[in-house]
Amino acid sequence: MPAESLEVRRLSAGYGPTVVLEDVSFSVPAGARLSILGRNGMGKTTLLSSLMGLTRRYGGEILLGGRDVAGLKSCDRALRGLGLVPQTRDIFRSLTVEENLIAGLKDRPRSALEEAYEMFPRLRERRRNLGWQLSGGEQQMLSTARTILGRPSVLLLDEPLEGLAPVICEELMAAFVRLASGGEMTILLVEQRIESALDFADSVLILERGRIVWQGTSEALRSDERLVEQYIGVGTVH
Amino acid sequence: MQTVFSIAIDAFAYGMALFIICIGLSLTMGLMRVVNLAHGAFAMIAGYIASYAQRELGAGYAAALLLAILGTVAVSIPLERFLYRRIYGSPQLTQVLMTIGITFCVIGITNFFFGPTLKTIALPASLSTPVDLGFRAVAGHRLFVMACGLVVAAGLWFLIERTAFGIRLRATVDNAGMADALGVRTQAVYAVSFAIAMGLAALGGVVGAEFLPIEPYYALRYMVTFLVVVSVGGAGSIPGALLACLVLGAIDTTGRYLMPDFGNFFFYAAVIAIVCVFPRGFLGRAQ
Amino acid sequence: ADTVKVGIIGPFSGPFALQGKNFQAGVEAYMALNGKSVKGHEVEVIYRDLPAANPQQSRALAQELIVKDKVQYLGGVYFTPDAMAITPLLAQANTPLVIFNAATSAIMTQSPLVVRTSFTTAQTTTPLGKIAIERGIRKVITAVSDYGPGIDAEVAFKKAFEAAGGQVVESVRMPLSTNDFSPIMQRIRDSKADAVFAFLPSGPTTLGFVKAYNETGLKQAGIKFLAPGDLTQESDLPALGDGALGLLTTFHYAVSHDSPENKRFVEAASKAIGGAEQLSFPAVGAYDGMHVIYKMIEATDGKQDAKKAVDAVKGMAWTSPRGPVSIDPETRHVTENIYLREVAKDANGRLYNKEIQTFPNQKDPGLATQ
Amino acid sequence: MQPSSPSFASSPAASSEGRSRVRGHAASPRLAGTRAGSSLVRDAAGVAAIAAIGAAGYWLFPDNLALLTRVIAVALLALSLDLVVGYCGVATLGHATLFGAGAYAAGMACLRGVTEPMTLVLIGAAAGAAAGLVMGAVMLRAHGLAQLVLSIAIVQLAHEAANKASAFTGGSDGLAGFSPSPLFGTFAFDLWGRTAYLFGLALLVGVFVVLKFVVASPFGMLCRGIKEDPVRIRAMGAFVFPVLLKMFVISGAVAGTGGALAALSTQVVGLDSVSFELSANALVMLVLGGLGSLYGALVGTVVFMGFEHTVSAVNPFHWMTMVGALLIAVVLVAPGGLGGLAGRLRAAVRGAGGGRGRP
Amino acid sequence: MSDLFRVEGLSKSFGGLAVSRNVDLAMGAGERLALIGPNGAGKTTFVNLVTGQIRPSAGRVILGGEDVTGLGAVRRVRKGLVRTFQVTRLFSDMTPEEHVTLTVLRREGRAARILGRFRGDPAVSGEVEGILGTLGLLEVARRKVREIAYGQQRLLEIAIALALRPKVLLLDEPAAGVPSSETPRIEQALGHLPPSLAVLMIEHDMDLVFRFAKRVVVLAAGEIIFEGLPAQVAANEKVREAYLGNYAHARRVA
Ligand SMILES: Nc1ncnc2c1ncn2[C@@H]1O[C@H](COP(=O)(O)OP(=O)(O)OP(=O)(O)O)[C@@H](O)[C@H]1O
Ligand SMILES: Nc1ncnc2c1ncn2[C@@H]1O[C@H](COP(=O)(O)OP(=O)(O)OP(=O)(O)O)[C@@H](O)[C@H]1O
Ligand SMILES: [Mg+2]
Ligand SMILES: [Mg+2]
Repeated sequence: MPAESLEVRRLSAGYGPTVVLEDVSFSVPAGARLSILGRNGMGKTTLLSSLMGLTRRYGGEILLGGRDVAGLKSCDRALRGLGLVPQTRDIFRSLTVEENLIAGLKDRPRSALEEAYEMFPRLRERRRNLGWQLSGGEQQMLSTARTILGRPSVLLLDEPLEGLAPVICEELMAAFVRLASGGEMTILLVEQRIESALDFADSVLILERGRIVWQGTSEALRSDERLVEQYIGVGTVH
Repeated sequence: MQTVFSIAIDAFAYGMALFIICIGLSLTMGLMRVVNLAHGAFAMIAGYIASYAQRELGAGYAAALLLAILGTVAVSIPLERFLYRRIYGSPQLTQVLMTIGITFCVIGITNFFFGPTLKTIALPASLSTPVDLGFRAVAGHRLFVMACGLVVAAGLWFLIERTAFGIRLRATVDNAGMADALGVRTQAVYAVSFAIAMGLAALGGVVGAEFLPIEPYYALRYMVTFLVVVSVGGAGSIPGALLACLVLGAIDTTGRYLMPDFGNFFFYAAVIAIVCVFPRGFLGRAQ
Repeated sequence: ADTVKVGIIGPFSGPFALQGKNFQAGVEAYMALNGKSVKGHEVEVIYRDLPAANPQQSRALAQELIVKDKVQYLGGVYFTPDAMAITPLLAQANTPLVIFNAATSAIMTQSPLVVRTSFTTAQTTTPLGKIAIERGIRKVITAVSDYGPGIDAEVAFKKAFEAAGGQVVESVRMPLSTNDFSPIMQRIRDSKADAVFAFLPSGPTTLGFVKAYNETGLKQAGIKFLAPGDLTQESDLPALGDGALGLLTTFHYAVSHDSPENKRFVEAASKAIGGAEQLSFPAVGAYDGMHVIYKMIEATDGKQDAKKAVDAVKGMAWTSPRGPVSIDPETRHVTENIYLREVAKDANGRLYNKEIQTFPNQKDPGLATQ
Repeated sequence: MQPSSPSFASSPAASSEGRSRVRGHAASPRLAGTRAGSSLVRDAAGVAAIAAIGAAGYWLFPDNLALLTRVIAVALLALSLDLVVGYCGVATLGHATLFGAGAYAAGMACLRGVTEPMTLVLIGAAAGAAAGLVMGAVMLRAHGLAQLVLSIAIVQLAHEAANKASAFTGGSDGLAGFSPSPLFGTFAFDLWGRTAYLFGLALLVGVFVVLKFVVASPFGMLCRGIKEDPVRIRAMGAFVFPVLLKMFVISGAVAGTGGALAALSTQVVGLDSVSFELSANALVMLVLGGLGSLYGALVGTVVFMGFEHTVSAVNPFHWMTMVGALLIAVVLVAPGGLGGLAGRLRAAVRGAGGGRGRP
Repeated sequence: MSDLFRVEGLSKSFGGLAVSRNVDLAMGAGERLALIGPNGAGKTTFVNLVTGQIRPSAGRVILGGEDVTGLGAVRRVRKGLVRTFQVTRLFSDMTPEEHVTLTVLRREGRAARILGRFRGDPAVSGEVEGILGTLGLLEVARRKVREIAYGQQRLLEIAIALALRPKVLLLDEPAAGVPSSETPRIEQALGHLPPSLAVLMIEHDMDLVFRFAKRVVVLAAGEIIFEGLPAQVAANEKVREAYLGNYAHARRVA
């Protein structure tokens, strides 16, 4: 599937009775790269999960390539082209690496697994191992590879670099950029390291307490020290 | 020597009968992670359907078996849709509560409609005549049960371990939310698996009726046996279930031959010993 | 004209629901045939369900019936421990208990206010000892379920059989939860006995046992099958099928018993239970139990006086559907005929227990020895 | 707001739902020390409520005291089960072993001349504790399903042993013929069962108070931790096995008390008191009421047994269907058990009060 | 020897995969060491071996001169060998306050007491408050762990470890998932540690590693391929190839 645009209108969502996201609106053109920033617990993960349909939605629309998917179940959203790499990785612990990948294949043939193994040679070595046996970083690779194998048109990445060795981080970020600029995917990235996030994205969105408090280009943010300080900069430590 | 052979044959037949009744439960418990205590209730429903079909509709054994499987699956579909779907992924004890409730209901209802008497499923001549094995005669249906058990074991193992459906099923159980997010139609996967499990329960109920006769209390009477066998095998493992059934069948049979007075001690002491050595059951899926 | 209430405790649901239904059928049949009132006192029956042996629950139910529902008579009770739990209440409650089934001899010694209209396992089993010898059986292996009644049966048979000159070569006690009996059959074969004496609770276990007896070829090998009549109770016969043909049992009652009293009873009871095929021995215990209770009501004129009621039925004799019976004035247990029966096919191809020999006026040997 | 937006209109009602907002949650930066006090007050109120309801039962159902006594005995079993299942996460379908140990010990002691009720209860508790020690030592070797199977095997073995040892236990005919002497020399265990009920109620309240202290102690919290993640507990430097074993012993004492009460009040001990059925029933009652609060055990027992008694009196032949329907309904309406339902309702009421009116 | 903590010839393999090959490592009191290496190099396994979660096939673990290889995980913790988990292991139904209180009580040997209440000891709650405050967790101290953000859960992992007052602390990726704005909290918490405490930190965040560590050990495929000062690491060709790549900051340090 080629990249598609994503537009979110007045989305409110949360868990059970707790509202976390309020009135979130933004849009990402097809093939664009968006970074989502914000301090701990501000709702970044909640936002991505809501797009995927894994949280409770109280209102709002999610337009994928112009069509509202907010009423769909998450598997239908996935089949329409949304793909999520969750922060908690959510490896299928009792499945082998290869089976994990197959679960993400959707309808593609098994030969497509090669793509994943090329991206992460480490996974090829461990492909008969069960999910729970993998090291933290290997789980992260598996989670990312599994989602990418499904060829999503909009890829949602929740801290995909966590626990990865620097050398792999670099390669991976480069791969993400390639996927986006090749017109294969639109990418939304949540990333704690501001440098990496800004390097990666065209535009940036900052969340605070479940609301968007700033939207703009990476350059704008980079040039505004005060902004960074205010929203994501080093917090005061008691 | 002849006695040893004879006991071995009995043990094997009993083990396979257990297997064919329990394997559906191993599927629900190990793979779908639903402690379906109502498994026996579905086997019992199948038994009633088969017996009814024979008596009232004059169906033959094969037709009755087929009707029983279809009928049981048909009964299970709405139950899956409206009840079981609510407890996938719930804590095990909640599942216990719900499935015991279902068992009670099924028992009450069958008692009401079919009365409390034993129900029999007449075997065709080909299965009821003893087959001479040289050193002794074995009832034909025992051989039939063995064959059925082996076929089911092989088929199911292939389905679960080798097909994409099997992988999707296991992924769904492992983490339904994530499987959903990867585009797996988890509800359909669950529904189909449940139907398969219930079909197996039905098959086991009818084919195993010569060992565990059909009556309204069936569902509760054998619940413990089913639970023990499945867990000793390691829930969700087909070879494990097969192994457990054969081992426990053998222990039970020899125990009852050698020391009938202490048959139960034998059986449960063996269970304790096995579980202490294999805390996950013989071939339990590692966590 | 007051209403006299009778509380009946029995297994109306659960694994023994069939036996409980037979209680109900017996009671209803009696009331249908003899009216719902005695001397102008309306008789009202209250049923309480006790699905399995559970003395605590039994006591709670009895207490509620006595204290809350104000019953003047207690009846029913399928299992021995349940009866044991009720007996301590009777004197204080001034209430007699008429047992329709629970078949252990010792219950009668617990309270002078207990009367029993069923049988004891020893009573139905003892004649088998002589019968076996008469039929040329010298060596027997016993196989009984490992619980109270089974052990009673084993002891009673062994005593009677050895007294008659036979030899019990081996005694096997099988756990109640046995599902597959083929190893037991192998053992029976290995024992080289002429016959097997068996006792199991009616229902699926019996079915499994008889099936295994046929399938493993013991029948063809000529090993005889002796048992008390619980094993071939009429409601199980269709399930046992042709494999049951020729089994020899002794019992106090067969549904096929040929007498006008029994015809009337079977007709009424079948109507109450909803089909003759479900009818079995607990029904007749209940039927006669109601007869005793009616007599008690008559004797006390509807007043609550347990001692007077029980005294009134001591020595009472009547013709039951099972044949002539009486209440032994000393033990308060029923004295009755025991019949030897063989499973046979009737004109319609249905299996039934055919009575072929009568042992008249049998008391409970179990109590006699105590 | 955009009332025209279709997805907005179809989404769950945005205003009426009771829910709190993240922002409203900002706790005070310092931890206030009032919590311990308030939970003590809450527990005292709970105990008072139990005693009051028990007394009310005495006045309202004076004719059903034997049943109510039975409820209390089973409630003690459910309480003891809650200790291991609800607080330690050890699933067991064999807890009647401990109940039966208490019942048989009390019955046998009584038959051999120890007839003082308090002493008999203590004997029952001690026997239950001893059985708990053995059972715990075996069961705690395994986890999950295997553990469940061990518990089943143990109760079946105990059942079989009780059946075999008929010289001591009376086998399947039951242990009968013993009679405890009157309580404090004056109150006899009679037909009306007043003594038995009030004695049982006193025991229940006493046990409940003790257990509330147990679960509120550091030990209780440690057990909760083990329930959630034993690996974590080990990494904190605490041993898991002895802690769980300790809880098993306590639980055994409670179950044994229940068994002794049952034996005293019925004066018969049957094989059913060491059966799988009783164990499973107790578990069903506990889950019905809700795990891990002790109150749930009581609520579940009363509701289940009360319901069962009522429907089986109304229709002795087909009441099982109704009980089944009750269980299903509870799972659908209150998956966390009836006790949890009460909590949820309370939270919903409070939430609705505080969370209404989005800015 | 004056080493507080020493590992000799530690080896372990899973099936055919050797994840620890004859690893030797020593730490003195007060040492601040970073253990880095590619994914799957065996760092977490090393911690598991050292703390006794899994048994080594060969080698010894020595703490304060005493061989603890034969001891179980629990006894090692009691002797002061404490770890955090890479993937958080917390009690989802309990609050951070309860976590830390339980830990403190455990440390004082009071956790298995049936007599006495869990809350209410002012000395304990004061300490708990202090620890939670250091890590900025007071705000969520009374919310169930399942409801707090992942990053906060990571901080709670560290809080628990600190509450145990360890002698040797093994931190498995303490900063993973913690935003860069919050890492100072961790650093600060680590900075407040008693100076005698030896800390080994596994981390992929090189900024943190270089700020924190006085010595760096690089593990690759179960073997130590480098050991030295932070300044030397980035200069090492092998390390660069296996692990660092063109890590910008590393170049800056170098
Ligand atoms: N399951 C849940 N139930 C209730 N509240 C939750 C749940 N999960 C998260 N929250 C709350 O929602 C808010 C946002 O959490 P979220 O995980 O989206 O934050 P985040 O920005 O991804 O943080 P981090 O950087 O730590 O990953 C937090 O205040 C958290 O306490
Ligand atoms: N129980 C196990 N069975 C089989 N292989 C295992 C097991 N545990 C770990 N492994 C393998 O051992 C290797 C080392 O794992 P470890 O978790 O120690 O890596 P790590 O250095 O911590 O990596 P990361 O930086 O990604 O966390 C991995 O390749 C992993 O797949
Ligand atoms: Mg997040
Ligand atoms: Mg690691």
